Formats: sequence, structure tokens, C-alpha cells
Amino acid sequence: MTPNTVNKRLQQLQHKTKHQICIEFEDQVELIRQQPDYISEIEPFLNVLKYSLHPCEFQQQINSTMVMALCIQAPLELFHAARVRIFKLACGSFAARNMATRSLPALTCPMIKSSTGMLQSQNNFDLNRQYMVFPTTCDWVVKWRELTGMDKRQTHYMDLPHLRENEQSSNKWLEELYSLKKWLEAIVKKSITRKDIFKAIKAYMDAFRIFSKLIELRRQQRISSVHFAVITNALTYDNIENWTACTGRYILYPFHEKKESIPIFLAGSPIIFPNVKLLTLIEASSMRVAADDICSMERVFPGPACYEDKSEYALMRALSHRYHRACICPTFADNERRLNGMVNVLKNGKIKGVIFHVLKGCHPYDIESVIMENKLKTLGYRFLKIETDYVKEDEQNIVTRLEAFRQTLKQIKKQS
Amino acid sequence: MVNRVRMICQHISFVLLIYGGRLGIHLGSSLPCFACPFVNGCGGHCYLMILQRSRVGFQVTFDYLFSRAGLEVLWPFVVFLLFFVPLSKLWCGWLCPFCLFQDWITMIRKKLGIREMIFSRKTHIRLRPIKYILLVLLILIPLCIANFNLHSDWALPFCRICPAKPILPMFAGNFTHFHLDFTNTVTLCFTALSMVITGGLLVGIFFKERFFCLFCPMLGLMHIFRRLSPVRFEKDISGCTGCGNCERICPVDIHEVHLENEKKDVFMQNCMGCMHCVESCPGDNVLSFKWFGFTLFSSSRNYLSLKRKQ
Amino acid sequence: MLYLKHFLIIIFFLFLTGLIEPASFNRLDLINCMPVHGHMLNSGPYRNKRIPNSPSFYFEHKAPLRETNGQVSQVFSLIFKDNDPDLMDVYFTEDRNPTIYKSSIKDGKVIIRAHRPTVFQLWAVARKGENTFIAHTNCMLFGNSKTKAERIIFFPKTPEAPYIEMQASKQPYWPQTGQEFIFRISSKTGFVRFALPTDLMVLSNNKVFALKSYDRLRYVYTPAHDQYLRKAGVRAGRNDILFTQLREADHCFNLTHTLYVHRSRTAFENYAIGAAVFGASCFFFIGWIILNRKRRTPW
Amino acid sequence: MKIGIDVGSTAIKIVFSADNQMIWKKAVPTRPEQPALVNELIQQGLDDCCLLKKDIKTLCTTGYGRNLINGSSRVVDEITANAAGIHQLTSGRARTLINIGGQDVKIIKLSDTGRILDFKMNDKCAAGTGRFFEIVAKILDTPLNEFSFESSDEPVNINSICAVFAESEIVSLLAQGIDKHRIIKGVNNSVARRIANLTGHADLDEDVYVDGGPALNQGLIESLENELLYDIKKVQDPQFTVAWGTLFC
Repeated sequence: MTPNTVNKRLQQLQHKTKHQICIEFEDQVELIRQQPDYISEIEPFLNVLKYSLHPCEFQQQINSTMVMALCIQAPLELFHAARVRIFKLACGSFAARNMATRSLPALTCPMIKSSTGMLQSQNNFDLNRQYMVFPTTCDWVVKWRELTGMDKRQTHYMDLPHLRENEQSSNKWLEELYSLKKWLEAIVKKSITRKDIFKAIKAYMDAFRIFSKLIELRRQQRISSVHFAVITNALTYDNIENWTACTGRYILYPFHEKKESIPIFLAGSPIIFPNVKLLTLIEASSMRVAADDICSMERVFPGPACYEDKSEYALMRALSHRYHRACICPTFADNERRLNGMVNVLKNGKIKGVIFHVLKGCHPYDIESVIMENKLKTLGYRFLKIETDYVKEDEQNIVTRLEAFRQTLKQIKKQS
Repeated sequence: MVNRVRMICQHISFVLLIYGGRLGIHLGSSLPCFACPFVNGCGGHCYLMILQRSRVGFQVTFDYLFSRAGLEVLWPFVVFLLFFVPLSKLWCGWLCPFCLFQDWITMIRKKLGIREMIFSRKTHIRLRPIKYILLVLLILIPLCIANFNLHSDWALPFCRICPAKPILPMFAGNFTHFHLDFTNTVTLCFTALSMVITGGLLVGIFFKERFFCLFCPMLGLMHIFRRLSPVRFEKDISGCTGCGNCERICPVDIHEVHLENEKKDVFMQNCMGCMHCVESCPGDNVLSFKWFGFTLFSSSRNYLSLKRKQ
Repeated sequence: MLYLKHFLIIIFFLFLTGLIEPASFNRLDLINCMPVHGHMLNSGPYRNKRIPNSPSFYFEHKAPLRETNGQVSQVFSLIFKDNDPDLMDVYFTEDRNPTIYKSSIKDGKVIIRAHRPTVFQLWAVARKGENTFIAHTNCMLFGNSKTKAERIIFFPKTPEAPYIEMQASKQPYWPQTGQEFIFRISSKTGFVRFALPTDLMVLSNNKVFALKSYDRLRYVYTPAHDQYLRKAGVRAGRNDILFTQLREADHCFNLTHTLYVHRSRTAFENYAIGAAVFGASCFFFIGWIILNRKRRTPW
Repeated sequence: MKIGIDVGSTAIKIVFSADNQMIWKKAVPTRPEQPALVNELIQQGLDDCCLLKKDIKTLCTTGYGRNLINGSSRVVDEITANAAGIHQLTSGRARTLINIGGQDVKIIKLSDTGRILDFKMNDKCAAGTGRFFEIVAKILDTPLNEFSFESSDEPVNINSICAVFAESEIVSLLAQGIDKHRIIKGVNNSVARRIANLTGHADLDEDVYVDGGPALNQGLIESLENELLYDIKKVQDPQFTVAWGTLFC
């Protein structure tokens, strides 16, 4: 085979994959639109998410520099302050995997596989010329650049300390933040002033205010989990002001409480649009996710960045703590408090059941599920671990478990 | 909101304690805050001065101290406790005039956008015994004067080096405490030390919020008796997500509240009840100030998100 | 506990400074000292022919003593230079109360007790032949006790004799060197018609000075600063004895007043140097913090 | 008269009950057109018991195909049904139930009142399930009901935990001329090990019951007892507990 034919085949594969991705997305959107709780205020978020599957078009659509970032530890505020748009490298498309099977091992984390596939399916998209930021979280993320053979020069690693509660790691992470700031300044070729950072923090603070109202609605089981996932997923692709406005409009809708559904807590691996299979199944088994601990959903905002004063150092420090100490990533070694946060939500929201979602191949969450299961069970909560990936074939199996889980929760409810 | 109320309280208290005498108000000589007696026409006196004085304080001979008359030493202390018990260390954060002075300086720094000095946790732990050393010295030195022929110019040892002594009288138009007293070597040393300390602490206060509180023997004294008071600062450790807001926001950088993993009680030594941490805690009811079990103020995510609207 | 060590070093150093006194304090005097004796007649010891050159009958203050029952007592020595007097009485008043109390004398010592804050005026009257000796002094004692001090009421209600009276001063309960004190010769009954003007003599630190009246009736005295008082503690005091002699016919009244002065509290304070040290300290710490900041956080 | 139907992945189980007594039961392998098959079964049952359609008071369904059946008065998931069934059949003695189904294995923990305290279920892998036995039966050319009797003291070790790889392993064992009985025992051991892994071994409450089709295989139960070190009991008709349980949810 000549390189030419290989290239041709690759192009064909690219086209096919891209087409499949589009179809998958459209199917999912159509499914949402057909739901009885569909409201039109969700449309802007779906529009934003459409671009999340096509970085190439995303780049053309925005009129500023695009920086791709994995994971949630790189502060969004800093990107906003530098006036670059962030493109979060997390893909939930099943179809996108087709491209990636060439370069990744079989038992790869589905999200990594899908993201790789999504990037490779773009034509006229030179990966080596994209700016990327990697916080070094799990092994997949750390090795990702090498796996995809990207150019080193355009990427920036943020060496995430795997401890949070000691001082050295805090200081280390602050230094990482300053180096990210420097890197961003080099990209946009102008300095980021403290006013820029302050404005960005303010903007995200506004967003958090709306977001906390959204969470309130969610605790009352008024909004659909799928909608919530769509809104939170859109955050990392949208302009924050726009997102705030759209969310502000969304929460104005008079939602009704869904009385018969049982509230549950969802934890575990990220759920990324269009792969909202688990959420759909949970809703189908008349349960509702009233709270979650997932980095692509409720925990994209662990809380507002509280700063002591408006000096650059204080703002940076606030950001660094907010993205380091409050982070729920299972790759941290001292993660006991993550459970605390969960338990508090469970207690306040009177939620009795926890569903732990593990993507097959996502080892940190798999490990954490064991720790969490033991702790939660001793505290008297029901725990259901569901290990799955982007495929749809195990839906029946999952539904059986979800329904039985619902039965057990119902029994608790009856007893109390 | 709470911070605003606190500021109002502090200002009222400041006017009352600095100018109260001129309005005919005097709250006695055993106040658990830095209401400096050197301020002309002040509305109350700091208990630390009484503690060092003769007769009512510890500048007495041992046989006097252990006789029935020794009860006189106890009496101001009882009054002190009467003031202290209902409010506990909230006196510091909410009523102390020197604390307000520090807050003003901090406000200026914040306006100028100069960043705060951050001490490492180790430094904080190292600084901690100082206030107790001072407390012990301010009792021991008067005792030595009365019993072991220590030069009587050592009287009121703490007042002589206290930064409130030169600073607070300025608000009553008295700038005379900035001096060196050449009467003899003891007074010269004390006044020189006082000037150096005042200068150093003033700079410290500028660069570090409530810097003086790290050394304040009054805070140490109140911490010893905190159990007598119904004021409790509690943490629901099961709800703490470890976001670290409390540590960062804390004016005196108390890290124990953030790190505490076992106990409920987090009324730490340096804590003065300013409630900044409660305001900035995103966990619902995780941090709370209680008074006889009644919650004065507790944290919530909603409060935090609304607070930032201002 | 590292700081404990530092603290102990500082404390130790301060102790040392308390022990080692500089050889001469005169240098410090030069830096800041009040003018001594604003209204002195002459600069040297002065001899008025009509008045003896030393007082012969006067009070001497001893340090007040706090007793365990809360009362405060002060001992006064009554010094009588001549031989034993024919008759001697000591009486005193409390505050503005007109009642006069009698005090007993034991070995030439008088003890006054107070169970509450009280201003005392003490008189001692002695007679020897034609001479009447009247010693007077003021003191203030801060007693605080439930046990009342014993008092023996003494009549008549007012002292018969003339005496040297100190008028109210700025700091009535803490007389200090360098302050102005105003005196006059007074007699409540006024039966003594003495010649005016006359001089008032002062015995201070074993030196005798004369004061001239400056408006017929009043005398101003400014006690001099004193090396000893400066080195001693705040409570140390000095007995300055004002004395004079009045003659009426062949009767001779020897009047004395004992002024117990402490060292000046404010005379040796230097504001310029204080402010300079304060400023230097500020600059030093600002510099230190900024340098540290640059070193630790280079961004 | 009540009817409970379990439309499982490999077999459809149907029970008739009158006054809490099982009056008729039948299990047939699943095949396409399940609704028709179910109707056929119901009719057959009615005929056998000499009853009429109007005598059916309730019709409860469970299993993967539960939503396909029309006219059912109650649809429950099989875990709940299973728990209810075993609780009723053992008069509340069962605390742990191991259900070995056609395609999945479930471990259910019960309270004394029959509430489900916790459950575990295997993922989409067929090893350790009835399907695995079917494959082995086909390779060994031995009917499944003979698995119980043909035991051996020296089992071979079957390492593969994947049904597909185990198949090739067995074929190679056969090629080596190893005795069928030893292989069957090895297969039982292998399945038991896999189930034991799923239970997490030590934290089971007694009494431990096993049900589902493969529970008929005595050899498997012996292996399971060896593996778990628990006394394992079974009910009389282990295949029908789920269908039976639907009537008591």
C-alpha cells in the first residue's frame, strides 16, 4: 500500500466517523426534544454542545485564540482573563472511537479514546498547531500527548500535586498557576493584569450565583438530569457571560416537582454529552439525580473563588485553592473529604441512594468506588456501582439493577 | 452582611471606648479588649493593665497575695469574666478598638491592591507561644518588683511595649507616647523597645491583616477561659469538603479549621470570632457560631453566592 | 519554642541594662532637662539673717505601706533638732472634713492609716519656751478596706497656729520635680499678725535655698531634678522642707512644710528621637518585608 | 388463581398459584416471539389445571422480557422478585441469595423482613452463568442434568474466566484425552470461583441460598461450598423462585 492510499483511506474514515458523530449527536438531541419535560430554553446549550464535537468549526466560530484543556483543574477564570476561549477536551461520542482505535490500546478509558477520535476525525485540523493545557491528573491524561504523538512545544503541563492538604502542594500548585499565566501571556502576547483576573472571577461568580439556583431546583427534583448535564457540559465551551444569561433564562421556567420519583446521588466518572445513557436510564426507572459529584456536572463549580483582597497574588491564590483543594478528582491521595461533601449533600437533601458510575478503563474512579462503597454503607446509605462505557448494549442489565435499586430505596422510604 | 454588621459594631464600640469618657460613659477597668487607659477620656480600660498593677493586680507581695486582701486581685478578674463570658472572644473581632484600627490599615492596603504577607503554617505554630510568654511575663514581672527588688520602673511591663499605647491615644489627640524616656536605662530601653515594636507591628499590620492579634496576650488569656463562655465555634466535620476557603480568608490564617478532621470544636487559639470563614464556607451548616446551643450564624452556599453580589 | 529563646535573650538583656547604670547621667540631663528653680533668689546657698539656716522641726515622709487588711498606712518621722519639746501634738484632717483628729506619737514617729482614698493634712505643734514649732505636710493615701481606721477626735476644730500651706497644684497626688508649687503662709484663725513680706527657705538635698514671694503672699517653688530620684524607681521620693520663722513680739513661730516630691515623669522624654526610632523601625521592617517578598515570590 | 411469569434470557418460567400453593409450573427455553410463547404457556397451564381464563386474578411478569407481555397486572424487576420469592419459600430464613441465571449472576442480601439490603450483579460477561454451562455441555456432548452426578476427585484447573476462552481451553483439554468428569468438575470449580469473587467472599450472612437453573447442578453447589466455605442451601424448585416471587412483591 502506498502512503497515498493509506491517506485516502484515512480520509474516508475521517469522513465516516465525522458523519457518525453528527448522527449520534442529532439522535441524542432528538431524544431530548421528544421528552415530555423538554423546554425550548435548553436549545442554546445544545447549540453550544454541537461545536464541542467539532473543534475545527468551534475555532472558526469564535474570534479569539482557542486553547484546549483536559480536566477541570486549569482555572477557567485565567483563560477568561487572557481572553482566550477554552475548548474542553472531553468527548462523549461513541462513534468517535472508531478513529482512535488505531493509536490507543484496547482497554483505554472511553473518554480518552473518544476525545482522541474526535480530534483525529477533523480534517484540515493540525493538532500540532493547537494550544493545549494538561493538568496531570490520571495516567491516561499524562500520557495522552505521547499517545497521540502531538508536538510538545504547543502544550503546557500543569504538574498537579496529588496531595491537597499540605502546604507544599498548595504552594506548588500556585506556582503552576503562575506559570500557566505566563504561558497564556506568551500566547496572547500581552500581560494579564490583576483587573483582568478580577473581572474574570467576577464573571464566574455571577455564573455561580445562577448555578447555585439551578442546583437548588435540582435538589427539589424539578429539573431533568439530562438537561442539567447539557447545561453544565456547555459551560466549558461557551462564553461565560452568554452561559450565565442562558442559564438565567432557563431557571425562570416554572418547573414542576416530580413527586413520584426517588432522589438519588450520582458520583463517579464524568458524564459527557452526548453520552447521557446512564442519566436517561435513571430517569426511565423513575429516579431522579438530585445531586451529583461529577466533574463534568455539578462540580464544574466547586464554589466561588473567595479572595481576601484584590491584589494579583490573592486572586491567584484564591483561584489556585479553588481548583486544587475543592477539586473532586479521584487522583488525589487525600480524598477523604470528598466523601464528606457528598454525605453532607445526602443528609441535607434527604437522599438515601448513591449510584457510582465507573467508565470501564477509568481506574481512579474504579479504585475510589471501593473506598466509597465501604464508607457509605457503614453510614447507612445504599450504594450501587455501575461499570459501563459508551456502548448501548448493556442497557437492559443496567435497567434491571436500577429498578431493583429503586425498590430498595422505596422500602427505606416506606419504613421511615 | 455579617461583616458589615461587625464593622458597625466595631465602630460603635470604638467611639464608645475611645471617647466614651467624654460622654460620661465608663465601663470599668476590666474590659476584655484593648480599650487603652492611656487614651484621655476613654470609655473603659483594658484588663491587662489592671493585671499588672499594684494592689488590684500582681504587683503585690506574696504574703499580701495569699492573705484575705489578696481577694482584691480576684475582684477585677471576676468583673473581667462577667464581661468575657457572654461574648467570649467575639470581644476581639467585634468590639476591640485596636482590632478596628488594624482593620482600617488593612482596608487601606486592600484599596492599594498590595498583597498580604502569607506565613507558613510552621511559622504560625512557632508564633503561637508568644502571647502566652507575654502573659506569663506580665504577671511575673510585677510579682518580681514587689517581692524580689526588681527595679520599680519595670512596672506595667506590657503596657510599656504595647503598640496600642502610642497608637490609640492619637485618636484622642495625644501624640506624646512616641518618645524615648531618658530618665534611666530601664525607661530608655522600654521606650526604645516600644518604638521599635510599634514601628514593626504597624508595618506588620499593614502587610498582614490583624498582625498584632498573633501576639496579643489578651487573646491568649481569653482562650484559656473560652470554656466558661457559652459561645462555641463548631465545625461539622462530616460536611467539610476541604476547599480551604476558611484558611485563606481567615485574617490570622488559622489552618486548623480547614484541617480539623476529628473534633467539633474549632475555636482555635487565634480565633477572634470575626466569622469571615463562616461567611466564605460553601458547605451548608458546616461552620457555625453557637451561643448556648443557639446558632448565631452558620455557613451556607446560598449566603456565599449572594454575598458576592455586593 | 525557638521564639522563647529569643524572648529570654531580650529579657535578660533588659535585666542587664537595669543593673548597669551609665557612669554619668549628666549627659542625659543635658539632652533634656527642665530649668531648675524658676524663682530662686540667688544661685547659691543663701543666708537670711532673720531666719535660721535649717529647719528644726519637720515631718519626714516614709514610703506608704499596704497592709493585708486593705488599709494603707504611712509613717512620718517627726524630726526635732533641739532637745525634747515641752509639749508636742500631732493632729490631722481628712479631705475637706473640718473635724480634726489627733494622732499619737511613738518614738518620734507618726502613723496615719486610711481605709479609703483620703487626702490628709498633718500638723505637728511643739512648744519650747517662747518658741512654737509648727510642722505641716500633705499626703494622699489610697486605702481600700472595710475595716475603718481608728480616729481620735481632737478639739478645737481648727489649728490655732499659722502654717505654710501648699495651694492646689496640677498634680495634687503626685508631686514631681520640675513642677511649680505655690505656697503661702496661712493661719485659719488669723490671730498671728506677722510681718510681710518675708522669705521662705527650702532645704532640698542638703542645700538651702531661699524663695521670695512673688505677689506679696505667694511663693513659687520648683523642685530640682535629682540624680538619685531618676535612678530610683517611680515611687521613690524626696523630702523638700520649706521653712520660715515668724516673730510676734517675743513669740517665735517656726513653720515648716514638707513637700514629698517624686521624680518627673515627663521631663526626660524626647519626642524627636522617639519619632526617629519609630520611623527607622518602620523603614527597616518595610524593607525587610519587601526584600523577602522579592526573594520568595519572584513572579 | 395467580400466575407468575419470569421471561428470562435463556428460559421462560411460569408458575400458577392458588392459595399460596404452587399448582403448576413450567420452564421452556426462550425463543423469539415471546408474547405468543407466553400466551401458549398460559393456555397450556390453564388446560392442565382445568381452569378458565377468567379465573386468573393477577398476572405478574418479570425478567428481561417483562415489558413485552401484554395484560400483566404487575411488572417487577427480577431482583426484587427473586428476593420476595426466596423470602417466601424459606419463611424468612434466607439472608443471602445467590442467583445464577442464564446470563447473569446476582448476589442479594436480605433482611429478616425480606427487604433487599444490597445486591451485586455481574456485568455483561457470561462466564459464571448458565450460558457458560450450556456451552460446556455442547462441547462435552453431555446433557446438563448429568453435570450433577458426574463428579470427580481430581478436577482439572480451568483458568480462563471468559466463557469464550474457556471453551477453547476445554477443547484443548479434551484433545489431551483428559476425562470428561474431571473437566466437568473443573468447570464447576471455575464457575464457583467466579461467583465467589463476585460475592466478595467473607461478608455473607447465613443462611445462604442458591437458586436459578444452574442450582440444579449439585456439583456446582459443592464447588461453591468449597470456595465460599459456607453451608449453601437450595430450595426445591430453584428455577422458579423468581417467577414465584413476582406474586409476593
